[in-house]
Amino acid sequence: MAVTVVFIGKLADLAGEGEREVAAPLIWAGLADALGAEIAAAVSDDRTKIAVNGEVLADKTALSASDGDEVALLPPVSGG
Amino acid sequence: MAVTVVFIGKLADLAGEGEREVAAPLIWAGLADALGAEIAAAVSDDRTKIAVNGEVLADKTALSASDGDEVALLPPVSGG
Amino acid sequence: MARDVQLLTKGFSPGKALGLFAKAHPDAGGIASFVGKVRPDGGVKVLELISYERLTLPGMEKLADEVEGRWQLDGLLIHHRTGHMRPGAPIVLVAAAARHRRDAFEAVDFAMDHLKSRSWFWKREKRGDGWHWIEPRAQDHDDAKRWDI
Amino acid sequence: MARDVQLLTKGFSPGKALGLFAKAHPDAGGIASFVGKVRPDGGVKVLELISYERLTLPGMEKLADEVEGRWQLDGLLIHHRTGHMRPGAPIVLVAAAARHRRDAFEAVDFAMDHLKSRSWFWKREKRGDGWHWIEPRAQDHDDAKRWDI
Repeated sequence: MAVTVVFIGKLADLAGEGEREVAAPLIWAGLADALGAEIAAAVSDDRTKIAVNGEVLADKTALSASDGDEVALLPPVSGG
Repeated sequence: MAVTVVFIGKLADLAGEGEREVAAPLIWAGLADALGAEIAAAVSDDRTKIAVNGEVLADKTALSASDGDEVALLPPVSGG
Repeated sequence: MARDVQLLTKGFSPGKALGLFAKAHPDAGGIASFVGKVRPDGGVKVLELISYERLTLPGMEKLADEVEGRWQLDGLLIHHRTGHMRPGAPIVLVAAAARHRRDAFEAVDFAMDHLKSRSWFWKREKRGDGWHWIEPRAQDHDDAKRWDI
Repeated sequence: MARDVQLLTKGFSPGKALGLFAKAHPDAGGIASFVGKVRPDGGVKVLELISYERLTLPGMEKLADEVEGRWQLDGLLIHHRTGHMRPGAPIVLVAAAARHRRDAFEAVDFAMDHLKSRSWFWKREKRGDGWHWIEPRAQDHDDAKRWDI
């Protein structure tokens, strides 16, 4: 019963790893519990986006991931 | 005592050759005598330019070519 | 329209890719292209481009859709590196084949502006004092805004 | 700035020339380029481009001067054919290497607009019914006017 959280860029530095399994379900209000206060704060940054299974959420506070979902935490893009 | 006249593009078709030697000096008023009325008329076209030794004349009616000069008659460019 | 969109994990030769692209489009009147490389200034030793599988390539395909919709092209190529690159290494090649010059130019220009500031890449540079995360230059954002109608 | 301006009387390979240009400018962040070819439409069998020795190449050099003056470049290449060409054959290659993308793009765009309507070339096409003299398209004139400040 797990959600895979993928950390990208700076957030991977912060997490100390590229991805982590956390208990499902995962919702916005549960981010700090699941990932720690530091990462939750970074994800709260206006420019940080969240994608669930490759779909970027228009409103990231509507996050609601279930078992088997992949949640990616996306810092501002750098461009190619 | 000759001026070399170079015909470019359409004007070479009209002249039936790429260049011709004519008696020096060659001035604007003498073009019809030197090259024929048809070519002189084509050179009168606003868009036709004249270069003397590779310098395009700002005012082609100021043409004044001496022995050894090369006079080029230039139709509108087509672009590359 | 023939489209060739690739996310590359290894070094590539833009000259070779361009040559093949030109051969694939013998009827196009013109081909505009841009090659972007890792700039050797600022003491950069290594550049790392990070992609996210579920967004980066799909995003490049969406970009190609938009380019196709905006300009009349015979062919479009977008090759973009991910991974570690040394100074001088090619990062990106965009090429557009078109009947009319302006279409080819604008398509490449637009695609590059998009790739430089709005595509799903994250970038860091290794300098003498370690790794540094990079954000787009303000200029890159301004370049991309030119196309927002 | 390294400059390579040539008026070519024989066929050439734009891919090869671009590859050499890229090698000659390893430090440039980007290279923009455009290749123009003889379009195979309209029943054209042969295209002839006529140059005038005393004006055409000097005019291309002047164009390169202007490009260098307007944009910050590491290198500029302008190769242009003259003579008889078949459909599909390359006519012109322009490439600019620059630290910043926008400089490279605009330099190539400007040089092409200039070459297409204001350079010293005369052009005719051989079709089924013989030779026809060609003038620039109105679009080419408009393109060039964009740069007149």
